[in-house]
Amino acid sequence: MSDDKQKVTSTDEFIKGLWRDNPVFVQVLGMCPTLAVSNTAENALAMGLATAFVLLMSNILVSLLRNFVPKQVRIASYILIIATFVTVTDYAIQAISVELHKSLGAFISLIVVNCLILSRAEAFASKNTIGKSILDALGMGLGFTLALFCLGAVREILGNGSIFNMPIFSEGFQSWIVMILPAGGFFTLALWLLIINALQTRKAKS
Amino acid sequence: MLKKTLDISSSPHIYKGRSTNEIMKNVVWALLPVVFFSVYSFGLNALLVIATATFASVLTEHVLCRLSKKETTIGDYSAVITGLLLGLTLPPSFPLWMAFIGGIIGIALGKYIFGGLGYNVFNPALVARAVLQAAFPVAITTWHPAFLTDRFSSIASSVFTLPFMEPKFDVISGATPLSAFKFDGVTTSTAELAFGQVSGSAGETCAVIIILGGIYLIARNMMNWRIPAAVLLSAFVLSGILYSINSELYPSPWFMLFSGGLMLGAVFMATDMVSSPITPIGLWIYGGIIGILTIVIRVWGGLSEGVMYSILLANAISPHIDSIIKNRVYGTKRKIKTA
Amino acid sequence: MALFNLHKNTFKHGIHPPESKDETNGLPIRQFPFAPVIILPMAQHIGAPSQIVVREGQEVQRGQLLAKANGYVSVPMHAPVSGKVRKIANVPTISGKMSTGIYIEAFPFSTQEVLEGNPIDPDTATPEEILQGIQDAGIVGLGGAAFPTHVKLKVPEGKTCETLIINGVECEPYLTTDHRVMLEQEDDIFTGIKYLLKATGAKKAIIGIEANKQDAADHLVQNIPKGLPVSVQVLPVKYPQGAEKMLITSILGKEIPSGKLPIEAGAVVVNVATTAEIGRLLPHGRGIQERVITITGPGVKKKGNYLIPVGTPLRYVLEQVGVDEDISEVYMGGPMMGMAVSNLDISIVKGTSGILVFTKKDVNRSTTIYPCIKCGACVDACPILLNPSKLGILAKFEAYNEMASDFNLMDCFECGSCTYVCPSHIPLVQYFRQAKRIVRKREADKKEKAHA
Amino acid sequence: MSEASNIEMQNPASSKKMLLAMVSIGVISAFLIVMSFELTLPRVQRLKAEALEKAIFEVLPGTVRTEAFGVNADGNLFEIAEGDKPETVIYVGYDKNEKLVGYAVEGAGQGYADIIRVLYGYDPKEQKLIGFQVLESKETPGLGDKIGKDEEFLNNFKALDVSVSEDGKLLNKVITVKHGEKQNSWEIDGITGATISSRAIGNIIGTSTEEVVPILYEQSKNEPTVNN
Amino acid sequence: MNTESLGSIFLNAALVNNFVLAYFLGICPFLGVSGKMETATKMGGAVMFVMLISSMSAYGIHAFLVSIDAPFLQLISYIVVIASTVQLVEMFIKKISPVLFKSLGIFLPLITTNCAILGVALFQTSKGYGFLESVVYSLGAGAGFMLALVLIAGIREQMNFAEVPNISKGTALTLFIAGILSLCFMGFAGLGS
Repeated sequence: MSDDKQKVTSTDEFIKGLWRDNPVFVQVLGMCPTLAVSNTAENALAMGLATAFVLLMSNILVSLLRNFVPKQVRIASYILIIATFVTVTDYAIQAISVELHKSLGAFISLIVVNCLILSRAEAFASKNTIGKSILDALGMGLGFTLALFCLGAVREILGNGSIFNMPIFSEGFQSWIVMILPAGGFFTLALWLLIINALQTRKAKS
Repeated sequence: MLKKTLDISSSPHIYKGRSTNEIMKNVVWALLPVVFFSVYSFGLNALLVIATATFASVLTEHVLCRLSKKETTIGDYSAVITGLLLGLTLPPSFPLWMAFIGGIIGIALGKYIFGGLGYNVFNPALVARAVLQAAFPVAITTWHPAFLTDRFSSIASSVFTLPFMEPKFDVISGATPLSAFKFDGVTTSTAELAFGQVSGSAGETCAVIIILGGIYLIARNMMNWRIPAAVLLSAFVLSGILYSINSELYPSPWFMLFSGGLMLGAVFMATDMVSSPITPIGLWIYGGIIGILTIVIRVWGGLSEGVMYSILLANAISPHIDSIIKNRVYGTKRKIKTA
Repeated sequence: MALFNLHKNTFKHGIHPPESKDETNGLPIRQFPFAPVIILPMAQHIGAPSQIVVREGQEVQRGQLLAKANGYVSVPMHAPVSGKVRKIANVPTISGKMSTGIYIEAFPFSTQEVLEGNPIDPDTATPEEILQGIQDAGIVGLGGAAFPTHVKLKVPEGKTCETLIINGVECEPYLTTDHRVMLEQEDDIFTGIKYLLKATGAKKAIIGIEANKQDAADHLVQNIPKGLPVSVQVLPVKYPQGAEKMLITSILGKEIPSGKLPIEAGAVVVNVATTAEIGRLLPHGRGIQERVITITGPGVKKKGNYLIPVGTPLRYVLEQVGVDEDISEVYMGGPMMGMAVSNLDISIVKGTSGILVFTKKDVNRSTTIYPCIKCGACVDACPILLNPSKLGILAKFEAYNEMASDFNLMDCFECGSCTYVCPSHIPLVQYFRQAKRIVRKREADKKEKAHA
Repeated sequence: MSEASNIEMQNPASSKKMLLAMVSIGVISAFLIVMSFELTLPRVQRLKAEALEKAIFEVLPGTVRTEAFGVNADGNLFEIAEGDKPETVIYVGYDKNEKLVGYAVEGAGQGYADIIRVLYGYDPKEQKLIGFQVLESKETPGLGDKIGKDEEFLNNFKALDVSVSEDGKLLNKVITVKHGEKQNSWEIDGITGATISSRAIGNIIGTSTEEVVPILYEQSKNEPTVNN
Repeated sequence: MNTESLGSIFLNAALVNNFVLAYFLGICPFLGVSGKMETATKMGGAVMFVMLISSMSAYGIHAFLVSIDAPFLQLISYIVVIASTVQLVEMFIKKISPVLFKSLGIFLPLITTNCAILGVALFQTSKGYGFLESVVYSLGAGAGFMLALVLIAGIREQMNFAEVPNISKGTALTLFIAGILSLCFMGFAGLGS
């Protein structure tokens, strides 16, 4: 991964998560929430931002404490830190909107086991300064949000004929219910991967 | 003087002279009577739906071959079979645009991504139908009544629904024998079922014609008789046991055999060679799974029909069957592979 | 009863290719003329090539020893014709490799009398003497394998041979050599059996014959000499019943464990033509100089069963029988396991049981190979119950080790049944042949490494 | 903190530093969690209560104030004390004149995909159900989830007969029938294509009303005692 | 309020609402270790086992948290307990059966971040299951996880020997197969009622 490369500019730290090392499309991390709550654009966005928030906060804390925490207990302490911020987020979302909390369900709690966060904590924040860690978290978090939104938008548009609950087709549109079903989640992500694969092959050729 | 150069080839030098192409072609022949009956009972609607699904499949196959810069494989008839089978499993008044999408999905998702003919894990037609079922559950469960008097002169308005629009169904549907039984406890006589006097998917209604097609293929040794035998036998036995336990609650085994898509599935879909196991014992197990799952889903599940899901699940299990059930190789002890 | 037997007296699976034997099975064996030059490769059998004992320019008499056996798994070579050794040089063989060989210019007006050696009396000779005699006569399996017969007959210590099986199955389509031999050389066959029983210590001999040669079976049954423990068993027609393993299963109902020899089932299998040759040569101490070959196929004008001197060039043979203009393929052996000939300059060898000539329109091979659709036809055909479909797919992806370890590749004896039935026209046998070669090479390399 | 000690137990070889690190992280965590919990709690509770009230107002039109009661084993309502979690909760709705509008009852049962939770409003004077709402369901979108959206289906619950007989039992159990075949006022007209889900609703309401409605009917006769 | 029978809890968790194919839980191991049949079975077994243990512990923790009225500690204590159970199980197996440890060992740490495990704990709590129900629920979820993993592993093994087009190679194909399997499992809908 690019983490090991020397002299990476700070914009690079930020940009890489958005596209080149996109956590979902390229690293295939954090699949569970990606698929589970991307049935509407709104859910996807909320989930993405919640994850990004937890990622940011835990990256900050992990980076701050990186010289303080002994190696043997580092994973345990990361999990502890992440779980804390997830709980905080959980309550925050509940306080914002009960409806949203209901539709995201247990998947907010499950951010804890999102491999993306743990892997950033372990692979990046624990080795880098707080500034870099913040940039990394922002990039990865936004990349994750972007990917989720890509999925959620497609699924909502086809599956419900709307985007952010606003109908975008004329009356009588036949929604493709499969898209908001679990199978649709798998298919949509697979299709995005196909597109990215195709783009990359074309790039490699030229 | 004898010429100097000879062609060389590796043994054997003689061949049975049968081709995959020919087998596929014969499956199409065997399907044609089913198509004819479907058109006869459901009229122009069925004809349009089946033709659209077939056209879409063949077109997709051709386009995908072109895109991947290969020679087109539409000549091997497998896309035709996929399209026909898909069309036959759709309700006769199904909107054409949905049937068209089904054809695309069947070939693209059911076959192409796996590497084309020979590598598809699932029966492509059923993959397409499963996606359609999940995508358009209302349209795909709205059944058109059979033998309407104007079936050759008029076309249901739902058939020509504009693409991406929700269809409006003009006739309140005729229930299939299975849904009639499941939700209203009404049974249909076996004779009516066998001769297709009921409503249902375009090609599933007339059991007799399907069986005849199957017998033709089996007689020409182009289909493995064990699969339909195992499917029908296991379904019959399980539903027979249930019937003997409580004949009020459970329908007769004959009803189970002849209703819904079981016959069409057992004869034409479960027998898809690519997605079924290869050893005789494996085939019996595979067929048994389909038969039993079908009855389980019909009796205890939320759906009135389970053939499609049973076959797809059995397709998913079939690689395992093949890796566990192997022929005992000559001169060796049977290997029990504990996977 | 016949029907009952049909089901019992055979092996599992197998195929039924068209027999195509009608055109030649009624034609008696005829002597073939001597070619002006006979070319005799030294590598005609499995094992070490024979070691030449004559020099260029030397005159030889028919039946004279030309080359001696080079070790245990090897046989000597005798002059098929009286003539002069023109040169000793490399000669082409069917596999495409060159082998040392002897060119003999035949004396056109010689009587071609055959030289006699030390006769071996079947009644007094010891088993060892008989085996030695068989080796000295240069006898190899005439069914096609060309494996030195004396090696095969040697019963390993600790094993006993209960049954001697005489293979008169001739399951390959087109070939009628064994058929004619059984009809015309019954005395030689029975004499041969006498030698073989003695050599192997078997209590009885069973001649296995497929039902399409009922006349041969009847003929043999009528002529069994008194006191000779021989019986004839008629088997249903099925390819590849002539393979040792299949024949033993058909006759004895036993299977040979994978990788083992027929002796595991207490049996030794000898081809009927080989048996006849033993019975003809040993009483006179002669060496093998000629053999019966079926020359047939759609491209041949004078089809028939001919007694042809070993070493006769193929081109000469075809010129004598006359072939169509547009011949495209010539096979040595049967159509199922025989090899295609690339070069007409090769010669007839001891293992040649037939010569098939196909014209362009007879070769019904399809050029399009479809993907495997797992129809299972090959699985139902494979006589050793392999899964050629899976093996074929694995071969395509070069998973050779997996083929050998999980799917019994090495048990395949390349009978070609799978390829024959495959509707997708996948050249399965070719794949397997190659895979076997690679696996063997890998094994050998591994051994070498272990030794080093 | 229990977590900290838990981790510590598995690492018997851990030094003081590890312990210190874990404990301090634990303390930070505890602080953050408790703080956010305390901060959000009032708002969360208010939002939840509002959501529930909204639902109750919907199934009991005209209600402005509700009270929650539990049902005990004898079939009597009792006030829910702090920390009590009765099996069945009944919400009593009053209008602006403090007169009883009806009872809102929660029911639940297996649907097509998962458990469906519903709330229905019962009017004891009319002996009818007068409102219905799906609180929670995972029914198939576009199909099974019509139970919460389909106008025609929801109309069933505007006046669904749940009359109680002389002997204190429901006269007719509520049941879902096939679409278009509703004949009696206690039948629910099903949804085509969502047969299972609409039947599940019939079952949930049927079972729940059978149990609760007779009790509530009795209670409503001596309403003043309830309204304390 | 919960009237589900144990059998229907099991069926629902295993088939109808399969953790992988309907709830998207445990997708990471599902994608990661489903390439080979052998590893898939082992992973499945390990997950089933840990699921059962952590479900039981979660039941206990929940009861305890309710009694001390600290619901806000739920998530953090669940995850800590699961992480430590995994460690304990690892050490335990190492002592009891080195052979088993050798084959399962590498999977155990991975399980900590398997959302299916935490999912079982969270769902059983939110569904208000009792002890026995929780155990059955976790067994069902584990069996369902195993089933999905094994099914896809068999298919992926077969796909090693297929002419998969370049663009669908890798994760995309696995996801497509998962999608089709997810459709297949829709056939089970209603079985648990």
